[in-house]
Amino acid sequence: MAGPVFATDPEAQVSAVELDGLSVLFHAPSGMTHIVAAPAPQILDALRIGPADAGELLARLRAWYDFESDDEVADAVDARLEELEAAGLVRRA
Amino acid sequence: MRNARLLVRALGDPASVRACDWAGLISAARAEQLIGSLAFRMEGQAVPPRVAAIFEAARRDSAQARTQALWEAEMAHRALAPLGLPIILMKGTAFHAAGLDASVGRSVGDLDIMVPHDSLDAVEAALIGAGWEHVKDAQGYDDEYYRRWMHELPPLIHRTRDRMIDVHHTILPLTARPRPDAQAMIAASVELENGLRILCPADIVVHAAAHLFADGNLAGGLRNLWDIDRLLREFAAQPGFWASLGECARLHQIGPHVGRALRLSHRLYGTPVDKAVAGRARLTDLLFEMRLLARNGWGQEKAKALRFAFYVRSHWLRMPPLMLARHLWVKARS
Amino acid sequence: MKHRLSIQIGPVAFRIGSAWAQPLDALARLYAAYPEPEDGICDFTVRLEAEKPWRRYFRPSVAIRGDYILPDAAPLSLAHGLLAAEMGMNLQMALGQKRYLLLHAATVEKNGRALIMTGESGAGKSTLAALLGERGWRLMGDEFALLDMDSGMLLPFPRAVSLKNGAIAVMEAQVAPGRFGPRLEGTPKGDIRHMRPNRNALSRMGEGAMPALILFPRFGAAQAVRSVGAAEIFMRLTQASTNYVSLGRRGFDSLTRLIANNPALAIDYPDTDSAIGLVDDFWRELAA
Amino acid sequence: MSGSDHNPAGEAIGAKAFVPSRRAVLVMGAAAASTVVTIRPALAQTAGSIINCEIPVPGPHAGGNFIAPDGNLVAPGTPGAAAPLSRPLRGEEVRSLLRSGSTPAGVDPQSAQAYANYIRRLQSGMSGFTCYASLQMPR
Repeated sequence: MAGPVFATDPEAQVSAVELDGLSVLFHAPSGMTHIVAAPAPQILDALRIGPADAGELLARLRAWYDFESDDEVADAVDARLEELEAAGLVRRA
Repeated sequence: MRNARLLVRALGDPASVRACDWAGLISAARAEQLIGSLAFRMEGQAVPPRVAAIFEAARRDSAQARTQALWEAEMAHRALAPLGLPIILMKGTAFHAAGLDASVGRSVGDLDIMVPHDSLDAVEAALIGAGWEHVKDAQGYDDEYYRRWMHELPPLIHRTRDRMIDVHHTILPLTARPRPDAQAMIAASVELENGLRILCPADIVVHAAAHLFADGNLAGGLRNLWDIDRLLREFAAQPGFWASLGECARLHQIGPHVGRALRLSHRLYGTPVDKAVAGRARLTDLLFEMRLLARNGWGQEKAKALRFAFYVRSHWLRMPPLMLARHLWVKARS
Repeated sequence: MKHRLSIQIGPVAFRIGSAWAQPLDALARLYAAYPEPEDGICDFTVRLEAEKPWRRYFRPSVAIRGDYILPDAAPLSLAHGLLAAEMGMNLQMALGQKRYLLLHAATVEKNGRALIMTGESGAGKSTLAALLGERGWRLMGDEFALLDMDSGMLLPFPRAVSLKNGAIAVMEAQVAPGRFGPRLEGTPKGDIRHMRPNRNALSRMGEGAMPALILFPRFGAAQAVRSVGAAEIFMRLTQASTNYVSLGRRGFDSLTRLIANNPALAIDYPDTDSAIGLVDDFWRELAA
Repeated sequence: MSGSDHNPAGEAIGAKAFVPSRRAVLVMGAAAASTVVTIRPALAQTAGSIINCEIPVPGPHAGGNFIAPDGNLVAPGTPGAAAPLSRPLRGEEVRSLLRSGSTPAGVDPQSAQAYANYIRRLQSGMSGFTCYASLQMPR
């Protein structure tokens, strides 16, 4: 069953500065600053290809990365999307 | 000259302000939450360098305030979109979302929206699901009072963004004498590009007048009246606006308040207004003017007795006498 | 208002109005060497007024108000009126300052470069800055650092140093009595005595400096130095800034630039002499 | 914030198109971990310099009510609940109570926890909220 489809803002709307392996994001639409850790920046990049549901998002990430362990990866993606949605960095398409 | 008068003159006719009590003007503008509006009005005028820097910072600050207000609306939209309801932005957020002249430099506190009365429960549940929470313990007299008599839900605040939302279902408390037709307002509302809605121009003015003269104690009234000036000047360019304003004012039983708003806006800000809608000047207009200008150049409130009289009036307008007595009794005991 | 006073501190001018003469008399003595705003115009207004009309005479209590106010503020006794005036000015800066990125930090300058010291109150940055200010450094400010977002330069804000409890005796041993305000006992923050910065600090209050080093001092532990990761510095500085969030992208750009261009260290120090030794060592290394 | 200090694909952020130079290992984190921290307005560090504030426990709207261990208001005399404080707590007392659990003078430790939880539940519009907000560290 296909879950909700998520989208994110274009790159021009989000300034990112790398500090110590963390990303500091200035999100222009909200005027807010977020400090995010992996895999949040990678998820945002993957969603910039176009809106996707959690399954499609995971497939895009798999194409780019190996995962440390495959256990509960799907749950982790859901949890990350929920956080990013609450912060306003991704939205339901 | 009282500095509130100086502030009013500067807003209405920025070129007329030369050498003046700048510190007093700035303090009065900050106290009345008009510093952003003043800063934009005075843009391009020759002012001393420090004043220019203060105005420049105020203009930047209101750009940020605008971003925040629109973002709050966007987040509420995201939370409520699945319900498929008309969501009507009100007051400052509506001005910003529609890019009205009244939004220039306008500060925004809470997010105000209006939804159909029968959808209140669903809206409240959806907002709570998206991170808003009740401000006070949702128990006891305050909550009961709100749900029974007010024109809005008890205020909600967002858990992480610390911003409040007021969800209205009409524009005045149900205890007030005028009974506006909320359904007609929703039906006449206008959709914006992003799917959110605002009231139609005449209803925006009706709501602003009701809010200023039928609901509150006139605190912050200079700012609300400045909104009305900007709205009237912009909408007057639309054919048939004055006639439709008169009609809407009658329909929503706000006629006298709309008339008062037009007359005072004209008196203070020189707004060109339609004589028929404005009605004849009343002696009490002068009292309202005095109350609106009760602020000195140190930002202090003046005319305490007059302020108190308008405070009592605000309760009188909202409640029938017996109910007012019960309300004050419960408040006094708590 | 009945009594009034205007003071220029660095780039910021205040006017303070008061219902009583005493707080402004004390303020005028403490700020005797400060200029009045040249143009007679002030950035911020502070009001010291009676909480209720009758409290002007009966058990007088000073409510701190002004252009920007916080509800829930409790009044101070008239005997602490000088502290009320100071808090009133700080309050305007914390809530109303939007021209500069404001950091809750002490800054000192030497050879044109500035050292930023920040940390929670009680970390000792104020005392450290005051001491450095008497030992060859220029005190730029003990409380607020103003970062100019266009140039990246720090601007001085050399208000009177607020010495608390044990720090009072430390400075009394080194500085001429004429530079101190009255000792205020039993304030909500303990005993307080204000100290006017020296002539060098005041005569150069219009002169900014580029930052060179960020320190997070902590008083009380055995001497230790550790480097601080850039993300942690960012987080700490946003929490030390009262206006970062409201400055939007300009705040983000200038803060990330400050962090990219400056090393940062956390230091623990058991006593002020060892802290001053550490600071001087760092400075020599940076210059080398 | 999660402990993932290393972000192997970090260099890709800001690139025009996403082209990983090598296959990196992505740590997804546990479902319960948090990877987003939002910067919130801060007054906490300056609180002592800008405000002399007090928090009534409970506020005037709930005068007489007791405070349950979780901070909720309950009827006077409820067993296990703390009686209202006769004096408001000063800002510095609240700060050390919330940060280190140190008990204000004349308050027993168990009641102090109830008061601390009451203060944590304060919201905008309630008496004491701005004081709390000015003392509060970021959530």
